[in-house]
Amino acid sequence: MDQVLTIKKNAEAGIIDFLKFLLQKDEIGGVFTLRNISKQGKYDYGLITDPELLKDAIPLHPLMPVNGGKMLSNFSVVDEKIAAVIKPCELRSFIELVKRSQGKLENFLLISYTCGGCFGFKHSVDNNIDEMLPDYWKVVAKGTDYKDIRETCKACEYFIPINADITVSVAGEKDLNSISRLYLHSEQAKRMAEGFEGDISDEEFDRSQYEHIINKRKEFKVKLFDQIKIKDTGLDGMIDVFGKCIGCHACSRVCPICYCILCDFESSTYDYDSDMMQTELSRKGGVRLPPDTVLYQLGRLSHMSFSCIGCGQCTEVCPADIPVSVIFRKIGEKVAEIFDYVPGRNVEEEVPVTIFKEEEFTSLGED
Amino acid sequence: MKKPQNKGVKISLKKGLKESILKTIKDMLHNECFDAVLMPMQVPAKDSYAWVLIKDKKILEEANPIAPVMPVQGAKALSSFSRKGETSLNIAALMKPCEIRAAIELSKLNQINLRNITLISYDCPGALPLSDYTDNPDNSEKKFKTIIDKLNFHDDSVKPVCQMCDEFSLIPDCDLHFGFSHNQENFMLLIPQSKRGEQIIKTMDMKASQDVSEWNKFIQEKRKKRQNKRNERFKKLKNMVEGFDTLMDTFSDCIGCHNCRSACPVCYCRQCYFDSETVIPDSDVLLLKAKKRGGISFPLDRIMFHVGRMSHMSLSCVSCGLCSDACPVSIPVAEIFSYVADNTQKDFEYKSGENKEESVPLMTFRLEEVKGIKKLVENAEG
Amino acid sequence: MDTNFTPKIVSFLCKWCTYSGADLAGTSRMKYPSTILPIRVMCSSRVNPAFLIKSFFNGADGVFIGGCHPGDCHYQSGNYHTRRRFIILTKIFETLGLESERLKLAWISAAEGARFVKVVTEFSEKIKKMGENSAKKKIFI
Amino acid sequence: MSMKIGVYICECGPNIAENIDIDRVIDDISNSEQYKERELIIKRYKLLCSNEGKEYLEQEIKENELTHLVVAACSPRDHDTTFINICKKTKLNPYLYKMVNIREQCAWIIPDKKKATDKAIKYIKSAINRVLHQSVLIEKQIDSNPNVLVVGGGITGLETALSLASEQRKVYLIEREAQLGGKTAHFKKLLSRQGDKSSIIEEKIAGVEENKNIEIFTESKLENAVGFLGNFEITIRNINNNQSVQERTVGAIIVATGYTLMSAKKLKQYAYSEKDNVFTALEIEDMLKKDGKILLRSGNEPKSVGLIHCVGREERGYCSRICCSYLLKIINYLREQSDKISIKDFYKDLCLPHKHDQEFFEQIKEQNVDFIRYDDIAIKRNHISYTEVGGSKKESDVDMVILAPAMIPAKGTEELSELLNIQLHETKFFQEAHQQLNPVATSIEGIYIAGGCHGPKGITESLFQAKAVSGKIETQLIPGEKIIPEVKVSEIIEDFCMGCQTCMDVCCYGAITYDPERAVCSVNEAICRGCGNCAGSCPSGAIRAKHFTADQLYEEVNEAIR
Repeated sequence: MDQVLTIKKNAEAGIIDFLKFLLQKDEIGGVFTLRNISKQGKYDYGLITDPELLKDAIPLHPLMPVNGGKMLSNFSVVDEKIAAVIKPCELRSFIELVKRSQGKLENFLLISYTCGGCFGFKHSVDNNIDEMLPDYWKVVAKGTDYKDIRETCKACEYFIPINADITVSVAGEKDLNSISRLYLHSEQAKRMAEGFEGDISDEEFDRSQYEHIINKRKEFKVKLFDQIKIKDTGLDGMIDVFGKCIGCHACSRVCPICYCILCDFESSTYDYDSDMMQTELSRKGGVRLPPDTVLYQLGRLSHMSFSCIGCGQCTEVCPADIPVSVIFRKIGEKVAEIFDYVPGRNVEEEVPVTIFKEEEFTSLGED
Repeated sequence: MKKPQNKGVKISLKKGLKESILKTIKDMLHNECFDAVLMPMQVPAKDSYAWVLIKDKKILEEANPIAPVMPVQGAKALSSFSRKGETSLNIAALMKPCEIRAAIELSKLNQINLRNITLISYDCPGALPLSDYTDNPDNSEKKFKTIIDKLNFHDDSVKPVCQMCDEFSLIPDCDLHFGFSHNQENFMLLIPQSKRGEQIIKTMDMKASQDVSEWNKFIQEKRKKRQNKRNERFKKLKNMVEGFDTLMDTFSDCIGCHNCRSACPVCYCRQCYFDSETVIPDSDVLLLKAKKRGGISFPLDRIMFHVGRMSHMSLSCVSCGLCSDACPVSIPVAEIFSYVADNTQKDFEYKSGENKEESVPLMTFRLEEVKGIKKLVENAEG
Repeated sequence: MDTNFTPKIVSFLCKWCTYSGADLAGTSRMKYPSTILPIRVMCSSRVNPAFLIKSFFNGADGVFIGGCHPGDCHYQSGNYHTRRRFIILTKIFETLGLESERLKLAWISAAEGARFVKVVTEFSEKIKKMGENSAKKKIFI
Repeated sequence: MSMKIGVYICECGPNIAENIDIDRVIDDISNSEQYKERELIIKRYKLLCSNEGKEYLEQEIKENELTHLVVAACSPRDHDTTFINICKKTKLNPYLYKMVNIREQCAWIIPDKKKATDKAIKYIKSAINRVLHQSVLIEKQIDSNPNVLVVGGGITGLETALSLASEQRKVYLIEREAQLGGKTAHFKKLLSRQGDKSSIIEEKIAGVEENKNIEIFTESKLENAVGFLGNFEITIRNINNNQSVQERTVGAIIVATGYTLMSAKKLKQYAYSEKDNVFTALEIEDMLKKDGKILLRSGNEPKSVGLIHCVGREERGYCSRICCSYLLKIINYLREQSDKISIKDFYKDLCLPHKHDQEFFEQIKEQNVDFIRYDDIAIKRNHISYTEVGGSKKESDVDMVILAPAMIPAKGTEELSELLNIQLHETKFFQEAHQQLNPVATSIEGIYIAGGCHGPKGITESLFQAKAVSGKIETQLIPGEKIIPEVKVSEIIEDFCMGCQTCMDVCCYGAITYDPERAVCSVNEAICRGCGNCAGSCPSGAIRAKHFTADQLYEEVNEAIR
């Protein structure tokens, strides 16, 4: 049975109080959260250890400068717990990373929230988020989508945290700016909350109340997926979409699933020598340089698509404005379906490529 | 340092600038001055450009000698196949001066083998920012056409770093250079800068008989104007980088994607030292670090990365501006690096990509430097 | 259909089963198209999906993997992993409308010389009907 | 040192020469653009595998100071080793050599000579390009310990120990019980037909006990075993006395832990209990051994006996293969005792796999035994209710019931499989490497299985397997000879390894270990078998499958699509 901890403050202030309490009580060694930094209207992820500095924390801020889940994998072993406030998709990324031994769950008290979606980089660059915030929160409280949030967010049906120790009720929470509702799922969360003034009562977190949001998001997702017309034209479609790729591989560097220190497709194995280039040249009459633009995308898809949690960072960073995220998510879902795998659903669920069943795809290869 | 030749070939401009260049290149390919040529070409979706090594003349028709954008640095394209040693084909590359210079730098760093490569440059009005182009290709094409037609070297729609670039014309160590100038409207110049260049002129049986001083004057004016712009811009930049708090402010949006370095032509490393395990601290260290200051920010060591990168490549920086194009959060990386490079290169009396013979003052980096920086950064962040 | 088009088929053959099966086909003087260029690997599981992708994009008209029947892998379970990787890759190809039919996986034991001939002949014919892999001519790939 | 490649094309008598225009091959390759900057020698020879051929090749390598060698001939399965040996003789590292199979997979399968020749050219070129990217591998010899450990002192273990023990090879024999002999020691007679004395087991036990090259550890268990073929460090612990721990080194381990009978108590429908006159076959054997007769718990002779086959067969999901014949044996005992006893034999299917069984069955049928084929059956004390196949429900009262429960793996089997890291079959018996091709080997080189622990079987088959294992070890573990571990193994380039352990998940030999300190994986080359699965699974490209590296394979790919 979950417990709900209600604090009579706005959602954000409530969490900060709670975090402060945990820090002072030495339940945790630090807090990983979004925070304000020196310059006005600038934010980043920070690990805060001094309770006083929590004043800068903005845990619910609708922005994802980097995928927090990816950042959490920086902590291999720590002797003190760290409370991390991250978005549901970041949490799912982290679960996927844990499966690949790129992070340790036991290091953290994982706090997440029903997410109303976040803004793209464009807005943080234009520095106009603050003025949009009031409206944003109104809309989120209503449980609808704010017009300027990322498309990937509008298409995200996983905005309810999975595997969190604590879920903060945000999207669809009408008393957003008067009440802060923290659902304590795990034992460690309940234990840590002991002694915190604020009323705690037993109440199961009710996912069903979000059905309508989920359905809306799904509808939008389908629309978004349909925009990607690659399938109809195959190779040419790929070239149409990825033709402008400049091969900077930023998508893989910000991707929370791409954990490799050096991408295989950047390794010397894939370098061309002039002999190979000559073969290509004489066959085509002309070759694009650097080569293997589309090959890289295919390769990355084959490595991680089934684990894509659709955080949208790849689209955000793409200098050529390629809708990478939509494509990867669309294909990822198709692949994951085969193994009825949902990335970030359950840490026990093994990555499809690491296991097999003897009695599967038995007709394959026998014809 | 080699002086520009004082005679060049007179090439008629009746068909227009781009077309005439294309025709000249086509004839050279036809006369087997080289087996293939590297040129920009619009991608099928018509929403950007890519480098294409062209052998087939039909395909050459599609190429655009003076592309409005530079999504990938030409030098990177060259090194993608000539890094493993000299090419069995004779290849020509028609590139912007900054790309030629990058190519020369990379050849010093053994990332390009120039032995069978002919470098052809032209007077560059600059390139449009990549995002502007991808936002609206048609508009950008129009915009850029007027720039070319007017031979406008001071248009403010081109990348900021281009607006203040004073190396936009002939690079002494290229093989051939196309010179444009208003004072000589009906023709352009093809200036041979090397034995190979002269050989090509010979094979084409052209005559380098046209005096270049007129054109030179024209270019010098433009260069002056650009230099002024450069100096005033540098004043501003000074205030953006001096002192670590300023630096941190400037880079406050940085998300640590290191895309600036992966777009950079002279950051040739397969894996950046600042991405390697060596610089990633253990988590207990992290927590201690955080406790010392009350907090630390993620991704880690962003300033260290930028300063570190300067220490590695600023001497070879050619101010092509690709880093700015590649930056997802629009930090003026290119200008900042250009400013720093200007200073470091002055210190060594070195100009990146000017001279094939002189080697890069620092081809290897010393760990002490980086340690030093690390310490500085730590203080700065504390 | 271009009748004088001879497909180029990259084939990774597991040393223990399919390669031996191919040998058997030879020793029993069976005939099959010369389009197959065998590449011997210790186990089909050595074939990293990237090999298939690269072969495909560099213009192979077909890519073939031959391994031991499930359960007979010389290395216990290698081919089960091959199977999963292959499924994932073909799914990606299908979703992107790339010609996944150009990728082929077949289990052929050392005793199945005839089966080897049947499989590669059919595959080769199919590829011939499909015609050249268009990737071969694409500049911007 | 500059590279010098030698390419030698074998005519293989007419086999290759007739179907491939070798001169054109030579011509094409020696004039090929690709190699114009290479030092390349290419020649033909009538039969390279002949003695003259070998000498010729040897000379060529020496005289031309070749650094790389390509032999285009038959299948590597025929003559790879032949040419590897030549390389070794001439000090040319055998991993800078490649064989091209232009006979089986070219000359013999392509009727059109032109096409065959074209393919041969492609094929040889791909080999040349590959060999240029191959790198030197050094085979290292390691000492191997000829001694063996036998786990289980049943008839299989004893047989194995006896056939392996010699002056050069010590055998360590572990037995959980106080006595050797295992299940067999319980039997009055071994075979279903008459005549044989069970004494052969006593003989074997005596033989083992007398043999000074066999060291016996009774009431002991295998505590730990680490290592690989030729070198396992083992720890043996006495079950009753935790203090006494012995350590030995062996080159191989034979698991012969045998079987036990499924507890009849687990199956309600037979209402088995020590109080009632319901017995398992094994109890009867003991009874016979003790007082030579089959008696009720009261001590009286039974008047009517019901024997029940296939007890637990459905639950376990397999036939135990020997029950039928030993029940027939017991019927035979009963008849010897008296011809008055009414005997009912309830069977589901009769399994009489051996050539003598049928004959014996015919004899028994003559002795007024009533064979009933049942669909299902239930017992209460001495009351049997059953339905005959195709028949109706029936009842029957007997004063003794004898059950033939299914054979199941001996207790501790699972524990042992974890300790030795060898798989179990879904039946929980040990899993063999290959049912037909390699029935006594396991997934771990140097660890073998034999007898009942491998699956239900009789004494005969157990002895077969004992012999098979001994044979394998005699050839794999020759006293005084060093062993050369596989060098075409995987290696992990730590700088690029992220320690995600995908490779560990796919490796079925446990050859890969994870170092949590440095958060990277590494390969134990002594255990790795070089299948390359790990390299196929690594997303970071951090794993090199030696001699099958991506670069080497891509060289072949590129030629294939050139």
